[in-house]
Order: sequence, then C-alpha cells, then structure tokens
Amino acid sequence: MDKKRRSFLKKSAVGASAVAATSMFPSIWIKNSSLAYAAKGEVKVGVLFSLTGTTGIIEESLNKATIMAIEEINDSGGINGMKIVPVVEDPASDPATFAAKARKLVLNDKCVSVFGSYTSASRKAVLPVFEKRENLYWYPTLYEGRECSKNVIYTGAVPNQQQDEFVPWLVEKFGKRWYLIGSNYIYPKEENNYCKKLLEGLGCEVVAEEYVPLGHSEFASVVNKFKSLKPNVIFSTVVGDSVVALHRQYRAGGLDPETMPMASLTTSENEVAAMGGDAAAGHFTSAPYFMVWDSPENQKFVEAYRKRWGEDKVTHFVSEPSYFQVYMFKQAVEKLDPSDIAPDTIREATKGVEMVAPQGPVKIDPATLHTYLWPKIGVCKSDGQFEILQQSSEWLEPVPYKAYPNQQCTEEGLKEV
Amino acid sequence: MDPTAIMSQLITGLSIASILLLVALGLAIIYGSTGVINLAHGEFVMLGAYSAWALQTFFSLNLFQSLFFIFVLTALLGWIIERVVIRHLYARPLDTILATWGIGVISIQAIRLSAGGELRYVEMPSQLASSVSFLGVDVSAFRIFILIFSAALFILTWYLMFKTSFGVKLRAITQNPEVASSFGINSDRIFGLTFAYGAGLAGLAGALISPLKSVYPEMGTPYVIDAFFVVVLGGVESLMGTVFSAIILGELTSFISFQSNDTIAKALVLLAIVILIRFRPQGLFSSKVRG
Amino acid sequence: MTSNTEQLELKDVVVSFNGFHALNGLDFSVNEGELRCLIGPNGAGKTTALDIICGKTKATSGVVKFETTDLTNLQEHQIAREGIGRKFQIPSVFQDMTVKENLEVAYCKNNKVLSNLFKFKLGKEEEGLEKLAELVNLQDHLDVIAGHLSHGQTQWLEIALLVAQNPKLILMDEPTAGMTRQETHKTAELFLRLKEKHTLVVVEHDMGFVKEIGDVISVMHQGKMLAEGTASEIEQNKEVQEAYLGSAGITNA
Amino acid sequence: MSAVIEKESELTINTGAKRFGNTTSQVITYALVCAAIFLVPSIIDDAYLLNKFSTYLIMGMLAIALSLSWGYAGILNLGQALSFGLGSYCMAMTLKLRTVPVHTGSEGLPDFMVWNNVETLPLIWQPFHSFTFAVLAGIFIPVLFSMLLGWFMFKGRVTGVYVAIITLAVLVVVNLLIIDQQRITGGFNGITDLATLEVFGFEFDAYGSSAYYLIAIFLTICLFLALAITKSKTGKIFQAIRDHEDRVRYFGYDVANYQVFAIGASAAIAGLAGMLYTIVMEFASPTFLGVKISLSIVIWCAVGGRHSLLGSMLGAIIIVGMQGSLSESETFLETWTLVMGFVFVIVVLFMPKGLAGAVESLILKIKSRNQE
Repeated sequence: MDKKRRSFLKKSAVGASAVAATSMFPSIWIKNSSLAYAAKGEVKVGVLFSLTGTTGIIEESLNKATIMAIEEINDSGGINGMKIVPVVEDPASDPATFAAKARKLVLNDKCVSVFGSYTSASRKAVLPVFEKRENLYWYPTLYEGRECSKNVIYTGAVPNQQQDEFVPWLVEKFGKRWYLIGSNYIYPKEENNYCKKLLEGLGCEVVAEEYVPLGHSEFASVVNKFKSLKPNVIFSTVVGDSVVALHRQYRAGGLDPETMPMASLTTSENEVAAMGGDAAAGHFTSAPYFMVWDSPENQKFVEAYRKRWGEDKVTHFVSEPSYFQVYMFKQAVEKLDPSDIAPDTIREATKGVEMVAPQGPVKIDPATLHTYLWPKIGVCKSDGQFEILQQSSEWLEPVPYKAYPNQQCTEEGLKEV
Repeated sequence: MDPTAIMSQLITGLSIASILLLVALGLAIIYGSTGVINLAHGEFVMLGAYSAWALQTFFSLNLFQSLFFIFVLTALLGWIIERVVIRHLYARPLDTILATWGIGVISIQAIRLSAGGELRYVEMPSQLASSVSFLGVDVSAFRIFILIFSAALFILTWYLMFKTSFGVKLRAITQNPEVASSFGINSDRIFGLTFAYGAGLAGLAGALISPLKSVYPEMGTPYVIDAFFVVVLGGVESLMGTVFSAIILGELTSFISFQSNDTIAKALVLLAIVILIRFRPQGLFSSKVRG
Repeated sequence: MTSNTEQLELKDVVVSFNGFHALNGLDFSVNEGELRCLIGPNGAGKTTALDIICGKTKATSGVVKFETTDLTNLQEHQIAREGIGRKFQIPSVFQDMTVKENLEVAYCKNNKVLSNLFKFKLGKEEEGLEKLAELVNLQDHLDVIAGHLSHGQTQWLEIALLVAQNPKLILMDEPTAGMTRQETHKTAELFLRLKEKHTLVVVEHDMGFVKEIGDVISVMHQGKMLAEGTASEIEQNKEVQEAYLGSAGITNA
Repeated sequence: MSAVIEKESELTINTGAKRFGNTTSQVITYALVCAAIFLVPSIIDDAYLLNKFSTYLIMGMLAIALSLSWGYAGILNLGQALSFGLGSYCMAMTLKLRTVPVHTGSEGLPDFMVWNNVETLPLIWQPFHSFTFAVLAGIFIPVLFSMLLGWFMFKGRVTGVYVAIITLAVLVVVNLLIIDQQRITGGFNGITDLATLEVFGFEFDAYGSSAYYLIAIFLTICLFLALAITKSKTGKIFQAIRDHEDRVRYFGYDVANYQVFAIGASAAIAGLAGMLYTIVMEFASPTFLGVKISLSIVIWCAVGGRHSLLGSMLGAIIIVGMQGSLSESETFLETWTLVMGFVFVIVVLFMPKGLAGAVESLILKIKSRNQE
C-alpha cells in the first residue's frame, strides 16, 4: 500500500513538474508545423514596440496605430480573405530584449514581416536576425538615414525630407546664428551633420552644438546658454521625455519664441500634449504629418484612432507611418499567390507600392526601400495642435545618403560612386 | 565668465541643488534612521507627480491646492507598504533592496495600466509661470518657489527631528534600539511614521518638479540614483550633510555644464563623488559610519 | 618563564578625538612572558590603550614599541604579523563558519592570496587545530557552526583563534564578560596555561578573576597610568580608591 | 531512558548546527546540474530556443560572478555590468573588424566610423585585428580595471554601501563616456552588424548548438573554478572578511589584497560572460553596462541565494526565464512586470535566504523526518 502510494505520488509529481515546465516554457512543445508562411488562411506578423520602459511613452502609440490598422484590414475582409494575425511582443525599451523578441518573432513564430522600433539602437539590434534569416522589418520612425538594408522597409522620413525645405525657410525668417542641441546618440548627431552642411551653403554660423544625455531633464544651464549666446534659431533634436523638460524650462526661463524659436525634428503632438500648449506655442516642427492635416484620409484616421483608443489620444508623425505601412504590407501581399507569400516576395512586391496615406499619396522607392513623403512645416499653437504653414510642392524623394554624394543606395545594395 | 554669468550659474546651481534636496530629503530620513535602502523612493516621487496630474485632471485642483492631498496620499501609501512589507525586514537591511525594487516595479506597472503609459501634463501655477529678476539675474519664478519650498521643508524636517518628541524617539531608536525599547519607545510605530513621512516628502518632490520636467511611469528611476548619491555623500545620518552635498553637487553641475556640456558635467560630478567618498567614507558631514 | 626583557613599551602616548583626550600621556610597559592585568574605572582608556597597540586607533603623539619594532606607523595586519593578537570585548568570531574553519582562517602562517588559493586540505595543521580546540574544550564541536555556540564557548573560540596565530603578545578585552562563575574559573586556568608561551595583557573588571590570574596589576585613570603593583598593593592604594569612588567600587566596577 | 533522550537531543542540535551537505555532495549536485545543461540541445532542436537558453546561461555566469564577490567576499559590486560590457565590447570589436572588407571596401574601417567621418582606424582598435588579443583583452581589461578600482577603494577601507555607490558611479561614468565617444564606440547604437565567430575553421552560429555548447563549457568551468575558490583557504578568508573584516585584519591578513582578488576574479567571469553574450546577441550595446542589468544581477543573486554559487546561477536562469516566458504569453503581455514585482516581494518575505536557502531547509526537514 505504502509503496503504491509512493509511486503514485511520484507519478503525479512528474506530471506536475511537466505541467509546470509547459506553462513556463510553452514554446518547447510547439514544433515547426510547416515552412509555409501563410497557412490556414492566416498571415502572421510581428508587432514589436516597447510597452514598458523609457521609450514606452511613445512606442505605445505606435503599437496602437499598428494594431488598429490590422483590425481595420481584418474587419474589411483581410488580405484576399486571409486574416492578419499579429503577434505582439514587449521589448521593454531595451536593445537586448528587442533582439531576443525579434528572434522569437522570426524564428519561433515564423512571422512573415515584423512592424516595429522607435530608436535607432533598437533597429540596429534587431537587424542581424532579419538579415541573416532573410526576413522583413517595417520601420515607421524618422531616422538619420545612411542605411541601405534589403531587409527593412523604411516609412519614416530621412534627413533630406525633414530639412531641405525647413532649414532655408528658418534662415530666411529668423536669421543665421544657430544653436544645435540634441540628445547624445546617432540620430541627432547625423541630423546635425546634415544641417551643418545646409547651413554652410547658406552662409550661417553655428554658435554651439551640444548633446545632452538621453533621459536628461535638467536644462537650467542650457537655458542660460541660450540667454547668453542669443541664437536666432535653436535647432532641437532632443528626444523623448527630455523634449518636454526642455520646452517647459525654456518657457519658465522667460525666453521668447518670437525672437529665438526652437525648430525641432522630433517634437510631435505626443510631446506637446505633455508640455502644455503654453510651453509649445510658437515653436516649429518639420514633419510629413501633423494631426490637423486636412484630408479625408486623415479625418478618417484620427476619428478611428480616437474612437478605438480614447478621445484624449493624439496621432503624430510616427504613429501615422505605423498605420499606413500596414496597408502597404496588405497591398504587397495581395499581389502574391498564398503559396508564394514569404518575406523576400513581399519585399519585391512592396517596391513601388503607392497609396493615399493620411499625409497624402506616398510611395516606396524601389531602389532604397525608403518612402516618398510630403514634408510640412508646422508652428505649434497654444491649444496643443500645430498650424501647418507650408507643404512641399511634390512628394519628396528619400535620399538616405544625401550628405555623402559618393555613396548611393541601390537595389543591389550600397554603391561607391 | 562675466559676473552676471557667474551669478546666474550660482543661482542655477542652487536651483538644481534645491531639486536634489527635495528628492533626497525623504530618502535621507528613511535610510539614515531605519537603514532601509529604499529603491522605490523614485516611484514615490513618480506617484506624487501622478497624484498632481490626477487631482488636476479629475478634480480641477491646481498644484497649490493639491500639495496637501498629495502629501497625505503618498504618506499613507508609504505607511501601508511599511506595515505590509518593510516592517519584516529591519533585521536584514540588504534584503530591502530586493523588496523595494519589487515594489517599485509594481508601482510603475500599476500606474501604466491605470493612468496610461504616455507622457502626462501637470500645469504650472500661472502666478509662477513667468520669470522674475532675482539678484540681478532673470530666473524662473517657479524655480525660486521650489528653492524656498525645499528650504522650508528642510527646516520643518530638522525641527521635527531635533525639537519634537517624535524626533528624539526616532534618534534614540537609531542610536540604540535596545535601550530605546527599554524606555518604552514603540519603535514599530515610530518607524512606520518615519517611512510614511519620507514617502510623503518624495510625493511632494514629485508634484513640485512635475511642471518643470516630464511625467511618465519610469520617471523616478534617475531620481533615486541621484538621491542616493546626495545622501551617501552627505553622510547617512546627517541632515545638514544632505543639504551641503546637494549644494555641492548642484553647483558643480551648474558650472561644469555651463562651461562644457551636461554629459561631461554628469561624468565629472560622479567622479567627484567617487573621490570624495574614497577619502571621506563616512560622508562629508558625519562622523559615524553605517556598516 | 617571565624574563626581564621588556617586550612592549608605550611612551607618553596621547590620543585625542575632536579635542577629547582618551589617552593623556600614557606610559606602559610589559615584560616578555608576563600576565598583566589592566584595570581602571569606566572611561579610563583601557580599551583605547589596547586599540593603540594593535593599530585600531592611531596615536596623536607618543611612541609604541614592540620588541625592537616601532608600531606607530604600521597597519593592523602588519602589527599582527609582528606577533600581536587581539581579542575584542564583543566576541567576534565568524558566525557562519564552523569552529574548524574559524581556526583554519585564524591560522595565518601564510597570508598571501595566491598561495592560499591552492590550499584545500589542512594537512599537518589539522592536528594543531584539533589541539587548539582541545585547549578551549571545543574538540567535540569542530563541525558546529560558530553561530550556534553558547556565549562562553564563543569567547573561548575567539581565544583559540588568537592562539592559532601563535602571537608573542595577546591582548584580551574583558574575556570573561557574560561568563558564568564556572566558565570564568575555567578561563582563568586557561590563561595560566597560555602564560607559559605567550605574554598576556588582560583588561578586566572582575577583581576576583584578576586576583586569580594576575601577577602585576596596572591601574589606569583618565588616560594615564595611576598605579602598578600586586593585587593587595593596589587595593590599599589611596589614589586608586579615590579614582574608583565615583563608580561602584573596585570589585564591582 | 535518560541516555536515549540525551542522544536524541544531541542529534537534533547537530542537524541544526552543522553545515548543510559536505563538499562531495556539493560537487555531485553541481555536476548534475551542469550535465543537465549539456543535455538540453539533444532534447531541444530549435534555433530560437537554443539561442534563448544560451543567453540565460550567460546571465547565470553573471550571477556566479556576483555571488563570488558579494555572497562570499561581501563586496556589493553594483558595477558588475561594467566588466560584462567591457568583455562584450572586446569581442564585438574583433568581430567587427572581420566584417570590414565587406562593408567599406579597401579602406578597412568599421561602417559606423565611416558614418562618423573617422579617417583612420583609432589606435585602440588596432590590436583587435588579432582574435587572441581580443579574447585576452575581454578577460584582462575588466580584471585590471576592477582590480584597480578595488585597490583604490579597499586600500582606503571603503566598505558596505559605499562600495556599492562607488562602483555604481564608475559604471555610470564609463557608460556615459562610451555613449559620448560615438566615433570610436558606436555611441548609443553600440557595435552592430558583426561577423560570425569562427575559430580554427569552426563556426559558432548564434542559433546553433555550437554556440550553446561553447557557453555551457565556459559556464561549467567558471562554476567549478568559483567553487574551488570558495573551498580554498582564500575562499574561507573571503567569508571571514565578509563577516568580520577587522577581525581578519588582526590575524595578520592584508584584507585589501583579498578583496582586490575577489573583485578581480568576479570580473574575469563577468568579462568572459560579456564576450559570449556578444557572440549570441550579435551586437554590443552600452545598455550591457547599464545600471539596470547591474541591479538585475543583484536581484538574481538575492532570489537564488547569494551564499550559494549554484543557487545564484539558478536564480538568474529562473528569473530571466520567467521574465521571458511571462512576457511572451499573451495573458501577461501587460502585467508581466507586475507579476515579477510580486515575486520579488514574496521571495524576500518568505525565503530570506533565497531559493538555495529554502531548498536547504526543505532537505533538512525531510532528512529529520526520515530519521524519526
């Protein structure tokens, strides 16, 4: 009796530990079912935006825009009848976790594409797995350019698209003494490289170029430097929560945007909502999209977004590409036979895809896989929204290597000219 | 540097120092008297900021009207946490690192799930939104307000610690718990109140910095690290030390960042901390060393 | 075995903390092989005197000499290597380690990090360590974790740790504090045995114990040496009686 | 009758008072766990899972390193990630140089340097053309750096929380400098887009069993080396210093030398772990030497039981594994950090000596029940 009971106990212990093991590492038991990407009338995609951690404050809205686009497509019949199944992961604002989760989406979940990332560091961290495993990454954020990967579709702006019209306009309107301030990482440094080239051509003077640590929130000395150097334009590529602190302390310090405006490539409705209209009013931003842009597509987008996520939510120039790039994905996949659906065929099908996005008609450049966009210049009002002062006369070609004329991104990769 | 610039950086340094002091004061009291290494201190700061946001958004209270409620709310929360968790850990202070880290993680996610993960806006009181002339320099009125407020809080705390029976009891427990208990001092109750007071101060700090900085769930993390530097440098059982180390760090940051930039300022200030602690491990203003 | 060679000498030692003179020109010397008791009312500076010898506190001025070496500028471990061992008032043994491991650590023939890194077995020392344990009556507790020992046993263990160092001079700060009558008596016996090989300086309050072990007694007062002599000489000394007047009397101080 | 009682009471005292387990049983337990680790690839043949488990093992190595310095020698090093990151950068630099011909043609500069308009390879990059140099650097740079810092602190008798604050401050400074010196270090992006490690014609694929075995081998070596250190007389002196630094000094030991050695040994393991991490993650990032990971290591050791090398290692693997699988499950997508927070609080309240301590007392309980 005793023996029997023991062996029973043993068995149940084994059983219990097996249950524990499966619940802890569920993926052990999911074997590679098939190699086909689109099976059972489903197309699996990864959604990789931080829901926690420091950049979660912005990436959360990118996640929301992406999910909404997927839901809309599924509600209107999917892609040729196939549903898009999103696998959402939280990379927690940490490059290593980004890399780990990207691996899961590519290797384990066999996603056919992944939508994700905000920072350059996280994009660089996930690149190896997409390049070595021939998958496709859709990156919605404006970035510093100088990348020519065959495994990334870039739907955000590159420096020439944000600056070519913005910088000359500012010089004409405010003057030639510029103060460049950015967060200490590659995006601001590269944007400033490009900016300095433009300023040189316009005969301007850079009175200071400075970088603050990421996440910095004490701008007292910076504001004092503004006061003592008195630049005509403060060109800001400060990102994230630091933007809010910079604007609020600028205003609290008694500076006036009439004579010393901040011109930013990174201040969107999202940050303005957190700094208050008062602190934002009078400063300029250049971007392909603003929430107030008047077009039927944008009205639909903004209404749907607020209905889905809450009336107090805002859309901005990174959430808009997060939204429209899913539709571009749909258009590309639609062209394919279900048995042909794979990352490389989707990439080929994406080349030259056109659609009318909330910002206007956009197109994927076949050579660079970057996007033709509509740069706009906006000035912030005290109600927290921008007023659009000017838009480029045509969609602007993305030139990721514009500052480096001896290099060119082509369909065959980076070429030295 | 011309004299106005020097004056202006001096005041900027004081302003940075006052924010450091505001954030560090609660930590100094908790760590100095109970030995608890409260890694969740930054989250109390964050909760203070979110309380300000919630009171403004849902009850239309401005910052001045909310301060009292914020103090009470965060202090109450601190007291509950002390009663439920920290109370069991006084005998093993190192373990408080793990427990308070856990509490911090929970608070961050609880706020994210309830108040949302995006940046939040706390309005600056309109009376203080402009800049004023102070000693010949143009300074933000709100920064001056923070300066005065944190000085007042410091004096109040000092009074509490050295002039009230609560403070006497607390210091007795800190110096010799056994003797104190033989005199009938209820250390349990005193520690609970101390923790609550420290948490309440952190909450006030969060509310006061929220109009100058940004409010989001992770905002507390940088503050707790800075606050620990201030407290340890000042000497863990010296309130005066905390003030002086905040002023030293604030002025250093101010002048170095004006001459070069904030990255170099941060690095050099940290190196200064390393060297000061190495050659004065008991802290700048304390003769005792907590092990 | 007591010889007349002077082993330890403190000359005009001053120690001041923030203006307070804990030692105020102390002169103190001990001969090789002696068992010297050091007594005095509270705050007389007895513990500080031991601190000065073992390097825990640095003298503001004055000379501390051990045999031919000047200890004034040496660090604690260097002083220990000169042959001085110290037992503290609050017993300090390694609570999480077994009695044997405690003794092993204390046995400091070789103090280099790297050579100790390749030392896993006790070898010849084992016997020595067991003998030491026997000396303090802990031979049956070699594998017991030190934190589980009784108070008296802990005191003995610390004494054994000192002996393991094999120092020429052993400094004891209130070794019988907290011991029962019986344990105190055993300790006295132990000290008399130690005296054969080591010089001992014992700070003690318990006059019964002091009488049991001490040849010569030194009395400190207000950071200075007040008197020196046998137990009966000391008890009759007027100055000593006055010094103790403030406290509860010489036997029970 | 009374003799029996006496015997029994003696027995209970002994089980409570004596050290749990002897060295032999400890070695056997350690060996069994390592054997289990080696068996994993033969059970699981999945690129993603092997890659993931490889990273868990590396975190385990970090926990061993901290257990050695904190659990044994009492040095709460909040800069443990510094050694980890330096090791990681050394490996990334040499692997980056191997990709150079592919990226920038004949000039031979890593791509990010070209982006930053660097014209010639910086001096400190030159020796990393040699793989052997890089591997040695990956261990000895962290070791030398830590020992220097240790010497600076411990010769000044810095202890306890002050060690934590100094190591933390130094970590933040180095992190800031690496981010700031983008031209040489790749800045916040780190060093990305690396070649696959190839030694003697043998390729270590980040997603294959080769890299996994490589890590398992080094983990085993580190675990047993660390165990050997703790069993040596030096290891016992570490513990003595942890419990009573001054007491040890009065025995004649130069305590600072032992502390410097402890922090150095722990840095060697962390540096090695960093190099392996670069191999499986395929990049190096300044976040590898961040405050967050440094604090995480402390948490792993506390959960696993910092006085036990194996406990700390398993603590790391369990916590990281739990974080991974909780955040992957749809149910906990939004609440996984909440769950982790509660786990930490509960472990502290109910398992003061971590998992290792809980297991020890459980086994002791079972043993004494068997004796009844």
